[in-house]
Amino acid sequence: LDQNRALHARVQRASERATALNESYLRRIGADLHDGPAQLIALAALRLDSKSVLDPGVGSSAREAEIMGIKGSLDEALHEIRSICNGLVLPHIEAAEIPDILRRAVRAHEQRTATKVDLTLSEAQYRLPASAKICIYRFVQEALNNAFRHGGGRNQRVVQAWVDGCVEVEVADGGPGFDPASIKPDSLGLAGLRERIESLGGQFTLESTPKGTRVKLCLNKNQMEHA
Amino acid sequence: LDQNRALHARVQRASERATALNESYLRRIGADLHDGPAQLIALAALRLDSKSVLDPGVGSSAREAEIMGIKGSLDEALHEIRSICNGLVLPHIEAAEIPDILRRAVRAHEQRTATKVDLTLSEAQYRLPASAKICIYRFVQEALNNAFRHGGGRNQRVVQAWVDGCVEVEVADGGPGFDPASIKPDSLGLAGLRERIESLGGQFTLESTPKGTRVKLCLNKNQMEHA
Amino acid sequence: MMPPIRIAVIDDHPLFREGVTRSLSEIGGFDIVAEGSSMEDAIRIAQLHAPDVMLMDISMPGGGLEAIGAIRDIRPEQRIVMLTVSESGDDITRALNSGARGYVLKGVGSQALAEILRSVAAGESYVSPTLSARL
Ligand SMILES: Nc1ncnc2c1ncn2[C@@H]1O[C@H](COP(=O)(O)OP(=O)(O)OP(=O)(O)O)[C@@H](O)[C@H]1O
Ligand SMILES: Nc1ncnc2c1ncn2[C@@H]1O[C@H](COP(=O)(O)OP(=O)(O)OP(=O)(O)O)[C@@H](O)[C@H]1O
Ligand SMILES: [K+]
Ligand SMILES: [Mg+2]
Ligand SMILES: [Mg+2]
Ligand SMILES: [Mg+2]
Repeated sequence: LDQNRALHARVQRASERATALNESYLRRIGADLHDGPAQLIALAALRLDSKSVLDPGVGSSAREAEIMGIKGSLDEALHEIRSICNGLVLPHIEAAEIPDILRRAVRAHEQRTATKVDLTLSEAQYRLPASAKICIYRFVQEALNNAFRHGGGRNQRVVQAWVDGCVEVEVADGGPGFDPASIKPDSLGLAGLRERIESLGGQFTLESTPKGTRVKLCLNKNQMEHA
Repeated sequence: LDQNRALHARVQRASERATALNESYLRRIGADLHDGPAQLIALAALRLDSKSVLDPGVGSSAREAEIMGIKGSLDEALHEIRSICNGLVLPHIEAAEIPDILRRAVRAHEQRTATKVDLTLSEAQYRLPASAKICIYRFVQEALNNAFRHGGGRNQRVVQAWVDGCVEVEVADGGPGFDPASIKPDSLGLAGLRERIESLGGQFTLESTPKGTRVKLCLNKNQMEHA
Repeated sequence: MMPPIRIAVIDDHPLFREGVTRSLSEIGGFDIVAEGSSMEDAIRIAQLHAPDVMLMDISMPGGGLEAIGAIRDIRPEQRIVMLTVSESGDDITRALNSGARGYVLKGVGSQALAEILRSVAAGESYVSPTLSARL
């Protein structure tokens, strides 16, 4: 009974923290839109109304240069909007199986960063609810993201296994590692993964040494049967 | 024990559905960005490259008209980005008390829609965790949104009370009502609210007749003490 | 001929800031006396240069709204115009209550911006028409 109550309290707490993290994540998307595309569009709108664009007395090469500058701002705004969308929008993976989901996450990372990821998949196959699949995709996406941004993309690998009815996914790199005690409070990546995993009743583990970083997720398929 | 287990299962299920809804929500933000601002910017960039802007032979009034058209697209793109950000970014309400949170949500709606909302607050005051405050703000925001979009903004009201240690917030309108059985599967608003509320252990209720619609939230302050 | 209007531009987005200064220089009648990108810069510039009008962003390090009060403590007569993406009613109210003379939404064209700066320099106030309804 006590154990059950403790588990219940843990899941509930995780889901509360997840709400807060979600809001921080939305806030960050808003800030990204504000600081990037919005400023660039505002700049283009400002300059469109300028002498070098409108004044008939301005030479055509000066005008052309100005117009190209404005077009440059718009192209950059578009590029930023696209990359915000890419991070945001999960591919439709609800119907896919685990190996396929991992292949997709790995391939997207390889394409985006022009780096290599070593992927090892287990032979065994069990069904998982959609929420677990989403969790796994987001986990691999963010962990590889970190391996690239903070670990230099060195020796990136993803290993998946089934152990006692649990799916385990490990993401590792050969980067310089870090001290988990010194994570800044505005970092959302790892904290978000932990909440996501724990709110499904699973475990998140992290190990970092000067030789590299490993993060691991375990989800018990029987604990999530009804989703 | 059984009751505890059932409660645990319910919270867990709610948190799983919340994950899925969250992803749908992010997907929709992505789609909004893609279909709105991105198209408008692409259009502006395209027209910038056109003859009527660059050709020295074009008269200055034709050029001016073209430029004003382009500026119109950019203004609209900026406007859409602003409104996407507004829906996204929650004001900093973690430190605020319930009456103040409700006042803010109501005022934001009144300003955005140029309609009136009748607000009734209870005298009693208890503390709630940040996750509950966020939930309440989002609840009022979306329910008023619906009252305006689907209920014509008629007779909008928000009532807050404390009943047996639970905070109750009701949002109602005098619109035409609807049949809850016929909600389209791509609607996220009400489903998202239900998940949000249930994953905090609370209750969501909905009542709709041809005379109007009422949605209500109840959250027990003692069930959420540790957030 | 009128002496040029002395302007300072405070915005943490360097490209946008550069666009503003370039536009005003082209149009003529303005002298850009200083640029900055934070609340601290803004306070220092007000003290050092006493521009006729300060054109200032809201979301920048230290905060543009916070800067208004701090500047007016030093130079109560300083004219400040906010140029921002934010159309939130709270921001507008706070800006005007703290003593800003103008509130302009980014997206404004350079000719219109120049016109607004001239009228504020001449002692008038200005709020973007789409926003006046929110007050
Ligand atoms: N694979 C890694 N190698 C080295 N350092 C890492 C790695 N993963 C995380 N870190 C360190 O831990 C910090 C926190 O990571 P986290 O993913 O939470 O935030 P972030 O990547 O900085 O930002 P974001 O919120 O965008 O994810 C990082 O800033 C980095 O210093
Ligand atoms: N107050 C209301 N009055 C009348 N009909 C309503 C009201 N609230 C909801 N509905 C009906 O219920 C449907 C579902 O509402 P819901 O908020 O879930 O989705 P939505 O408002 O259509 O889209 P969104 O996902 O953007 O919220 C609406 O499409 C509408 O038909
Ligand atoms: K701004
Ligand atoms: Mg990260
Ligand atoms: Mg809705
Ligand atoms: Mg800024």
